[in-house]
Amino acid sequence: MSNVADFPLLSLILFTPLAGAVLLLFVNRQSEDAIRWIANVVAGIGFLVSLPLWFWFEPQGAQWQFVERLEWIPSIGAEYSLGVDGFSALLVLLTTMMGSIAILSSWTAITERVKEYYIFLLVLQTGMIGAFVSLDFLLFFLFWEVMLVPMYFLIGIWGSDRRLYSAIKFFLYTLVGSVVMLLGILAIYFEHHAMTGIYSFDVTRFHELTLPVGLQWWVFLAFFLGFAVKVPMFPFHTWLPDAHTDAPTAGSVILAAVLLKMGTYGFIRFSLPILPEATIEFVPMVIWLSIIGVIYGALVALAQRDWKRLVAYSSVSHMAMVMLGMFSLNPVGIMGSIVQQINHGISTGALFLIVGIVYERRHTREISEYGGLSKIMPVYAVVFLIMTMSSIGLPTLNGFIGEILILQGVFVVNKMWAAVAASGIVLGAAYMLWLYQRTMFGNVDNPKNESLPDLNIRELATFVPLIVLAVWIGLYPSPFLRRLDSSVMHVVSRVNAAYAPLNADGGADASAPVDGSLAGGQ
Amino acid sequence: MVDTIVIPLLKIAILLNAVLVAVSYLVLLERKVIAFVQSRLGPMRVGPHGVLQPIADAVKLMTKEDITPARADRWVFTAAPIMVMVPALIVFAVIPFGPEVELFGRSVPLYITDINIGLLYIVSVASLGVYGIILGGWASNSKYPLLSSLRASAQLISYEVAVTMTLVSLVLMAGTLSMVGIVESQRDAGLWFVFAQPVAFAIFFIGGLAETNRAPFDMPEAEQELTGGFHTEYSGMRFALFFLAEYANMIVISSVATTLFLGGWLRPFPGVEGLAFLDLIPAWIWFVLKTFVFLYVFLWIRATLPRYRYDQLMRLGWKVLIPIAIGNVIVTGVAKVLL
Amino acid sequence: MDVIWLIPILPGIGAAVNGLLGIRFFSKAQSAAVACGSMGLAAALSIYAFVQLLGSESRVHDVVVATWIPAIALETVDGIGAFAVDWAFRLDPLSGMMILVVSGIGLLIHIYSTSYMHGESDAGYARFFCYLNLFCFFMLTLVLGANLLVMFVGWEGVGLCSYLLIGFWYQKQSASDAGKKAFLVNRIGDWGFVLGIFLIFFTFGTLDFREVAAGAAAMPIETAEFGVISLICLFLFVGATGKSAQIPLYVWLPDAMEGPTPVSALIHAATMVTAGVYMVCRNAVLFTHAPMVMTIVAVIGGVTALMAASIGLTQTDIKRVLAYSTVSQLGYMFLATGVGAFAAGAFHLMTHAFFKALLFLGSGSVIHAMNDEQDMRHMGGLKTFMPVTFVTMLVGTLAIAGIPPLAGFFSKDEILFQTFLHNRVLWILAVATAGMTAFYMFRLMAMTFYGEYRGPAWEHGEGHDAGEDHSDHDGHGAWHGPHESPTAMTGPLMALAVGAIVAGFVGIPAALGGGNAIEHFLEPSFTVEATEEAGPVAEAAGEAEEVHEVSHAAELGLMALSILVALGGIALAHRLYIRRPELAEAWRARWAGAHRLLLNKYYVDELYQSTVVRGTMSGGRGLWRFDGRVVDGAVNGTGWLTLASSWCSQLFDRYVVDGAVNLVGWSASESSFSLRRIQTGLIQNYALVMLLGVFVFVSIYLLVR
Amino acid sequence: MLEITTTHYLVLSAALFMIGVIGVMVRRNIIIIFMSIELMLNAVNVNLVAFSQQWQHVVGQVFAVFVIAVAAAEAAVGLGIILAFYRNKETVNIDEMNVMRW
Amino acid sequence: MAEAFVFYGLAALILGFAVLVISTRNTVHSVLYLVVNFLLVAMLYVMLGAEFLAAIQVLVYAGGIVVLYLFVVMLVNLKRPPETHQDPRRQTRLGLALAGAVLAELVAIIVYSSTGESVPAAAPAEAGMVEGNVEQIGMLLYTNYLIPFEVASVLLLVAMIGAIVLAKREL
Repeated sequence: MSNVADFPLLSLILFTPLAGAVLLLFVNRQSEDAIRWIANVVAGIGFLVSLPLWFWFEPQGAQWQFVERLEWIPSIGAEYSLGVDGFSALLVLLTTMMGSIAILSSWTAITERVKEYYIFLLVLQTGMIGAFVSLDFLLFFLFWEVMLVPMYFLIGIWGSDRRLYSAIKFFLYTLVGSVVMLLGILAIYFEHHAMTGIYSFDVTRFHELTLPVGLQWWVFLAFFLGFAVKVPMFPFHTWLPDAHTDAPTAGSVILAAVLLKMGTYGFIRFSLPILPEATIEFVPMVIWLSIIGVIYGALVALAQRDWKRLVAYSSVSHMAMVMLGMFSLNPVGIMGSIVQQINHGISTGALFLIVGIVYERRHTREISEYGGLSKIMPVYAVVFLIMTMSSIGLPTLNGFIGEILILQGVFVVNKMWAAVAASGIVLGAAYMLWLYQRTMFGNVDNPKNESLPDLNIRELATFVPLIVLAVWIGLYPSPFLRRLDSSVMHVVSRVNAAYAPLNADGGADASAPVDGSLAGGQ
Repeated sequence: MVDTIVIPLLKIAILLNAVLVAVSYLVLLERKVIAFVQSRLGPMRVGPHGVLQPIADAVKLMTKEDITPARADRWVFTAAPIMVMVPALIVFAVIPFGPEVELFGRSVPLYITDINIGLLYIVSVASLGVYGIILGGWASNSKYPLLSSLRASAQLISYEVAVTMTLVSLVLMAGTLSMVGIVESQRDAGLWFVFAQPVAFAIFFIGGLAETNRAPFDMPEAEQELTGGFHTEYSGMRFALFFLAEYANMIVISSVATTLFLGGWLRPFPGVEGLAFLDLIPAWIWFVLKTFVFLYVFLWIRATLPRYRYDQLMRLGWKVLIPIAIGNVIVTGVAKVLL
Repeated sequence: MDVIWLIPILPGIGAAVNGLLGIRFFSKAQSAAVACGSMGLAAALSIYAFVQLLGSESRVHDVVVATWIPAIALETVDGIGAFAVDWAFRLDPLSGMMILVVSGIGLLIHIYSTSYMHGESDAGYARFFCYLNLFCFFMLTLVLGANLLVMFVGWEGVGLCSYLLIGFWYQKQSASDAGKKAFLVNRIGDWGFVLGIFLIFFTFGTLDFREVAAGAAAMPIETAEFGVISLICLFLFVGATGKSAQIPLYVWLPDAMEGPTPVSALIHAATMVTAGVYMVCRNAVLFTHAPMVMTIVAVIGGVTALMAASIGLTQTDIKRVLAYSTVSQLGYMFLATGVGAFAAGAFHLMTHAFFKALLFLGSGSVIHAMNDEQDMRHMGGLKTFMPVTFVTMLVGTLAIAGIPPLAGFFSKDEILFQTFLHNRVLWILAVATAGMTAFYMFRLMAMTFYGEYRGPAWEHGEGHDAGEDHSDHDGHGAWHGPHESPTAMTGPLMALAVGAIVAGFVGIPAALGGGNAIEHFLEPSFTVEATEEAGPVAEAAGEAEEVHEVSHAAELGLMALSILVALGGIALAHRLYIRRPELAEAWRARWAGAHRLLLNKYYVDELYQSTVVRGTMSGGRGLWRFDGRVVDGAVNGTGWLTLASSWCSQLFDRYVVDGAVNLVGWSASESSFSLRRIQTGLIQNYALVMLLGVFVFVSIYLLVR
Repeated sequence: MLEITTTHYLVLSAALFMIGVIGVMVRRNIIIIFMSIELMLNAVNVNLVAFSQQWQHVVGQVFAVFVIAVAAAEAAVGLGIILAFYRNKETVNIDEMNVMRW
Repeated sequence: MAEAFVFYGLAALILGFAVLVISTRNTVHSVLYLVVNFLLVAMLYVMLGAEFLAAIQVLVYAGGIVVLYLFVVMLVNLKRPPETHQDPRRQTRLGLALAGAVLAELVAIIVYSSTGESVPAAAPAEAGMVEGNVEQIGMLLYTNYLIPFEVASVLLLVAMIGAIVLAKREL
């Protein structure tokens, strides 16, 4: 990666959407089509420039790749330091892809304040990418907060029904979590200074830190609140259905596909490696909350009459599954957790797009308003079927890989947990199939549905990459899993002593000092 | 003492007389030219071919009753023609009619003075001419003159901007504000600036027409609209001053144009050795010739072109000439830096 | 033989072509050609592979196509292992037999469907074949899979196809309901299956069947305690009950008859539903190590067989009768595996595939002829209208009833015999079931083909007489009365009939002088090859052979008994439904309660509906309410509390803090009445003040300097 | 006294400035007031140029140039305001310009 | 000697015209006096060796700004004399007195401090800076004071736009 290292790829990826947003500022608000074109092209470019993350990333290479370090606020040791490992590289790719899909999907859906809408989406994009690539905790926090504002406006301005309520709920909820998280960050920051005498927010340094267990305990709780709200985990999930339901389609897609990953990303990147002892201590709590979340989300989804809300609750269930795998604290579970995050991004993102398409045509999300759409919109029905199957974890599609890894990972830790959690699979199939039946099957009872147009090329184009990815991950996940090896082993070696020796002789040098990234950069 | 006081005073005296005579005869020339253009003969009675007509006119004007309108602002009314005339005359202070010449055993420059901000001086002084017009119109306490004067001053100020801009590009070329310096730089370049700055020249010429209120921009004196223009209420000598000032201004513009664009006293194509025989003609003759050509064009245009409408005139000034002039400055600057 | 992975892929390609292109562009002939062609190739390839297998020394051939899940470290009971799964396919006797059955019967049913589904639109036609091909793809993956996860792929995939095909006529509420029910019930089974997989990996550190078997063989047989292998087997069996419609998860299968009849034949009779049996056979070594689970399997199988058969006695829907019959036969197979006779189970699986497919296709032919009428009470006397169907169905009926020398006789008898050796109670159940089977099957035949025609009247169109074979019948035009089906349908019927006759000959038991070839052929699939570790199994097999040796006579006796029972059933049916139909009415009246109980399928559906489904749904609704009121309520409550406290503090703010501020403001405004005179609005006054300031400063400067 | 020093210029400047101040203080015609302000600016320029002369450095003149630029801007905007005000109130009397008082 | 003579003459004229500017009733006359005042100041600049500034003074002040005043005076065609209304609260006399006092103080300060070591103004002829001070100003403006210069240009642009906006009846 020597020749690659000098090129500020991550900065380029990071600021491409922002540059697009700035560009949009100078476009006349009346020329909406021009705005749409620009936004789409920018998002497309954003995706294209992120592709090197896939091709130039070396699964066997250093832990942190594409590292960039610049001074930011030297007085407090904060740096503008970016870098990715396999995990964040995949999430960045997911972000850029879902971002461009979300923007593409908004072409006809958004007719008011088009300019602001796209600007917000692009700014949001930068915020999300930034959070994933930051290696500086403060920088991460900055981007973390940056995401909040555009999303707030996206929900609050372009949402439906109770959008203001939802927007404020979303905003306050996550803000409370992040404020507490900031306390946690500061606690580590000062403890790090007390231990090493260096003021730094460098995450890679924190990863090598052995904090006192008492402190870890509190910091874990602080982080837990911040991240669990974002995931969202069981008792903190209620913002999600509201926000999802009332957000515009693209907002829901981004929210589900990327924003929720912030929480899980936070856990894997920060909570687990920095606070290993506390993590181990909290495993039962998190696991049980996750299990409750899996079943609870599925059961509540079963009771929904609102299509989008149903998908939102399914999201709760799936994300709980992700958390479950993560806190199995073994490679398979964490790997599955990460894969499932990407899967969730793909399939739930697609499901929201699917809802958005009929919502745009009919302006209602009531499931009972639909029925028999298979007849009218066959292509749509096929897409929906594939994504339903992906969502419920049908083998050969992506969801299966994630679920099987997660459950296998959890199973070796505790059979009971796995057995209970696995019942979520049954319920997942139940609500999704029932939804599918109620909307797609049967006769066209509602005359309003009779003339719904099927997917047009643009809409189909938003789905094709998702379907391709779903099948790819389902059939041949190796490229993904290989990229995650070192990240996963790095995390596991911090939290699970059983795998430490495996690391030493393993090919992936996850346990190598993180400064290796610097060495690798030279 | 002789060098610092006597000679300059002498030069001033000669120049003033020359200019005034030239102005008088310019009036005759105008009548003649227009007459010829219109297939007439023009003044023929006074002297052979009317060559003494200017004197007759002068006598007439001086002997006419000098009327001051009732309720006019007497002082201003009186001062206005002077305020027009003076700037027109003092501009000549920096116009170089020729290089230093040996005269009676002394080296005498054929200009009154060469100050380092000569061009700026010309622009500054020219900008004062507007007062005479505006105040003359106002002091008459009559609506046509007032309107006319406002028109005239607006026109003047508008075109002044464009003209000044062309001068900027010229100064960029010459690298000096001194009039002599500008001529010399043309000599050194071996090229009249009219060839280097055709656009500037065109704008300067059009602006010059407008600044002197000459046809086709003689809006302030549009008889059909405003009777006689800002000097409607004037008569006698005060009118004569206005009248002469206009022609003096024509000469000013012509001589400035000559200096700036046509190489002043230089012969045509100063860089071409083969034309050196032209140097046989004295430098100041070259200058006068060129100026005369300009004056002729002024008259010619008056005889040929119809009058602009006022709004067209302003539009031409602001929306065409000024942007082009600015563009020209930019192009010149860029070229200057790059070449 | 390395191309066995092509066997599933071919129908997969067919499905893809039909799905991506066919639905939009293909005519019926084109989609049918693609589907049948791909299936034909797969069948040919299967035969080729099977022949090679027969000819080769080694009984096992593995093909690894690609890495699926690369190795990831994971702890097992033996320390850190590696969780890795390959796309691996395995051809061994068991899967060899299965691919023949699947691809062969699949092909026949494809051909049959080209005619049966002719009433569909072009798009629907292509969609149907797409699904059907996709099913074959997954089914072949299932049987060829070399490890549990690949098998699971097929397992779930066939579930999906089953869902899609049952709900093929999705406009029908009952059809889509049935599809969903099938999928969900299967999912419950899958829950057990995946847990079984996890536990297998945790226990053995691998998911490959043979390695698992080898690992299990090294462990003691858990006769005394319910150990880990027992748990594995129990989990796996839960999966099997789902897929193979055993108690308690059999309820989906009868409903699945909402699908098109070829689907019922292929998926819900011949292939998919037997996947559970296949899976148990695949893991035979595991199951032999868990005798307690074996018992459970046998009991469940036996009870299911009896229960389903008893329900079948009273059903009037022709396909439902067959469906319960299927459940019952599957119970037989589980009974066989439960008593350790894996080969017998597999054998019955094969023969059953033939005759049940035949029966279903025959019933399809009947339904087709009756213009989509399924109720047997509205049939009758069709023998004359459709002779080919009648004859072939009769063959199937005899086969399922266990009349020698038809296929069913050999396989069923083998099971009965093995059961008899193992457990007499179960044997009695099985025999009773056999009798019932014979009865309801002949009841079906009688109600359909004998007696008078009870169906609706038809129009005598010009040129079309009743019973005339007319292949242009497309379901859209006027119905011209029952008629024989076109060749595309009768052909497969006849082919299957031949199969139903001869399939049993591969397993003629020793008692009848045969070599029981199939049992020996399949043997390697049920044991581990490494001899030194195969001690217990080999011993068990040895014991079984000993028993064989001992009781040839008993076996023959049992055979005779079962034939008698079957004949009895047939005779009863003949008497009740052909000779004296009124007697059936009388009996029905006499045992009204029992009849109602059977007619309503023991109210199991209702039970599930009221407990599981309602429970789940009301649980969901309750939790939703909980979510909205309590969880979200807590959030909103927090919000409300914040608001309330902010209201309080606002009061404080208004009266105390703001009061103080207002005091200042008030005093300011009061004083301003006098002070405002300074604000004259005269600019010069302000300028004056400025000047004053200048004055003061200058003065200060002057004084201080 | 016959040698003209910077002090002379400064005094002149101060006097000119104060005349401007007086104009601002005394006159009610806002145009005159503006002109008085121009006088004051001029006084400042005289000051600057005088010091420029004293220190033999042209920076004072540079500043004077800036002052002139600002004066031009001020005149343009100020006179624009006067025109706008006149259009509405038909007066340029500063004593009548007091609507912003409240 | 001559210099002193010129200076005193100029100073007297400057102050005299300044007084006329603020004291004349007729606004147009006032403007005229202002022009004269500016021209005189320009001469003062010439005396001080600042020809460039003198030219600018004439060009911008006399030729531009004051013309603007004149225009406005003419546009503001008053039906009643501008100074009729007088607010009783204005403190004209106090203003005059204060102005006089400040002037006195300033003069005192200037004179007092100049008795010290103040450098006598060099005669323009001797000053080395006279020649080419246009170039010097240019250099300074375009190097050290480039940014103020640009800001000033922006200011002028803004003023221009502002004036147009204010003066135009409807945009």
